[in-house]
Amino acid sequence: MASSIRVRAIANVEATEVQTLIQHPMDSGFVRDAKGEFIPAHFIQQLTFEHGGRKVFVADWGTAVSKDPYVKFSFKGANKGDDLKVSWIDNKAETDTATVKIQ
Amino acid sequence: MIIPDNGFPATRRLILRGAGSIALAGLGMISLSRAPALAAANDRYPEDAFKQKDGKEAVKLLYGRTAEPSDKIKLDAPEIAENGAVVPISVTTTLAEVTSVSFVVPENPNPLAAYYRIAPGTMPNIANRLKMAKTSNVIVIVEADGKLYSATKEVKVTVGGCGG
Amino acid sequence: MKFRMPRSLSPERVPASPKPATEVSVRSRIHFALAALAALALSTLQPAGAADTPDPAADAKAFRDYFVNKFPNVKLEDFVNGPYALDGDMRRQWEEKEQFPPYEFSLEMGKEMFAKPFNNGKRYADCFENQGIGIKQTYPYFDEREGKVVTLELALNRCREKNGEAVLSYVGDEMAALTAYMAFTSRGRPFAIKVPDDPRALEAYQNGKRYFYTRRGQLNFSCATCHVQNPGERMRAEVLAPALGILNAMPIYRSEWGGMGTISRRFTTCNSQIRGVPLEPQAEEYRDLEYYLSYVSNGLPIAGPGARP
Amino acid sequence: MTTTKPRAQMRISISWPVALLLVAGTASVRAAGSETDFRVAYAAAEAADQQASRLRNQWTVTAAALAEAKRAADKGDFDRATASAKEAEALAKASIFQATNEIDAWKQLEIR
Repeated sequence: MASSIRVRAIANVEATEVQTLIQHPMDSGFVRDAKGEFIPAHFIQQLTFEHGGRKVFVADWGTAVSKDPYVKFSFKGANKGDDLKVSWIDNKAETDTATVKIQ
Repeated sequence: MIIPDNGFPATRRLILRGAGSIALAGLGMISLSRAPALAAANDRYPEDAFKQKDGKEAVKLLYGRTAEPSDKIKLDAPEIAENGAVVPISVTTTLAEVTSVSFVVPENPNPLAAYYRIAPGTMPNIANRLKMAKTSNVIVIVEADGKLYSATKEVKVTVGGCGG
Repeated sequence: MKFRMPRSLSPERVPASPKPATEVSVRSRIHFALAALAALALSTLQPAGAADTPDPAADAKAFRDYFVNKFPNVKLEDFVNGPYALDGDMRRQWEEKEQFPPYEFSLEMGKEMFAKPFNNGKRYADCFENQGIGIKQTYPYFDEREGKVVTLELALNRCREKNGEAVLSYVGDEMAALTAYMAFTSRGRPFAIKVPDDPRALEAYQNGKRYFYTRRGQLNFSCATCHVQNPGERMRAEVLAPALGILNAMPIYRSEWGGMGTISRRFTTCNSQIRGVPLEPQAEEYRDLEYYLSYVSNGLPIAGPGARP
Repeated sequence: MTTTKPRAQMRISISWPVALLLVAGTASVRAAGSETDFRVAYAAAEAADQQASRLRNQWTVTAAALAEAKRAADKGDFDRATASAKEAEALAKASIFQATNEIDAWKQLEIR
């Protein structure tokens, strides 16, 4: 299976800009299916970005984050070629991790 | 697509729909305490805050205090969401020593949408995409130097985001 | 003279599940009455149209001129961006999303599907000119042997059948992903649809045009009602797209669908929104409609896959 | 191009008969309560819907009214079943009229 995580991390002069898109249904638990039953909540709860063994950004999400969630942030202190580790865990304890090179 | 009311009585809805400052005034008295906020102390997922059905209760659970409006926060959100399922919302701030940023949508069944922990060296500029069940204020809360600040903007939603 | 659609007339979103019949029944009566009243209020008697010999080149020019005159501030190639060409607030939301577009996953899936050999070892590439790369702008085309219009979706399924594979649903995610990838390889290339000198081709073109302008469904809307007469107007939250360039960004990721949809999916859902029973996907009418709409957008660049509300 | 105003810019036009038919469909139908009445009404509605199908112009609301008629009949509520069937027939006939009328009327909307 292809990774659920897409990351673009680009080192600029002052900071590294990180954009992430994750393939995930982010079911809120408030939507009914074709049979009228509620689709159980299924959503990413925590998304963590690590650089050099340090957590630079941690996203805690509820059910109101859109399907295939996206987040963008910037951080200082990284260089082109460094590794950036991205991992998530959802409310069903499913997880995924990807490590990308900063460009 | 049916969104249950989740116990939002009309009166409270009216209150929450008020202008940002009013809504935030409702969040309680401004605390002068500089103690670190509750949830920021560790990486534990603040499940209780996310499960809250009331925006101000969620903020209380998350931070143990309330926020004051700040013009040093720039909250960028559309006037009219093209679709409530995907509403691009971003924030930048000139406040120093930011340790967390959270987004609250009071009219959603679970108002707390996202809570971001900002490590030293990480910039308080965040963009994300949120679901909005209906027209609502979007409140961003920035925790900086132990204090809470906020900015608010109303986003009109005519095609709801199917929950969340 | 602008016709603003009364709220009550705006086509329903297609419900994810069939509504309970009682609700449909009550609602239908209400809408019915409103549609009738609106129709009465707006009715005028007009003589029937003029000459009947189709002239595709003249049509395309008139079509383009109409939209260019209606929206003098929109650049011609920007019409392919649909509502985003017409509404600034929506355009900003779209531009933000395009930074990391939601169709990325579908596009990637399409690329993998396209490259993966069939059980017999052949590939999609073997069915198409130039290995299927950069050819979307030539679809649909009129097949003079068959005497019919062939769309890309149809050609993809024929390719599968020829190689012993089961056909894909025309309204499903896989077909959307495949066409997304193929459109992506054609991005920026102008639509180059031909109507060959063949009376059958001209007839197919004319049938597509007729379908486009024919009112149908309980709401008594034609495609043109929304996309010629009212582009840029809001219908509920949506800003209606102009018909010029409307297929250039196909397939599209719609936030409303939470996923990618083909041209077939768009046509059939448009029909149900105006309370008409959709035809089967890739019915001759739909193929002809795609042919007509693509032809009159000749010269405008392929922009698919696209993102829409 | 400069001399003629594109037709599509003109007001939405619809012929009076279509409008009247649309109105006619809203009239409530007083139905007699027998199963025979229902069967007659249902058969007529189905036939009209089939004709609309041949004209490639069925309406979703016709199908919904037919389904509602069937459901009511299954419950033995033939008053309601007959009324729904008659509504379905009126809707189907309106769709037939629409399709027939549009054979020429569509040209009025064309951009020229």
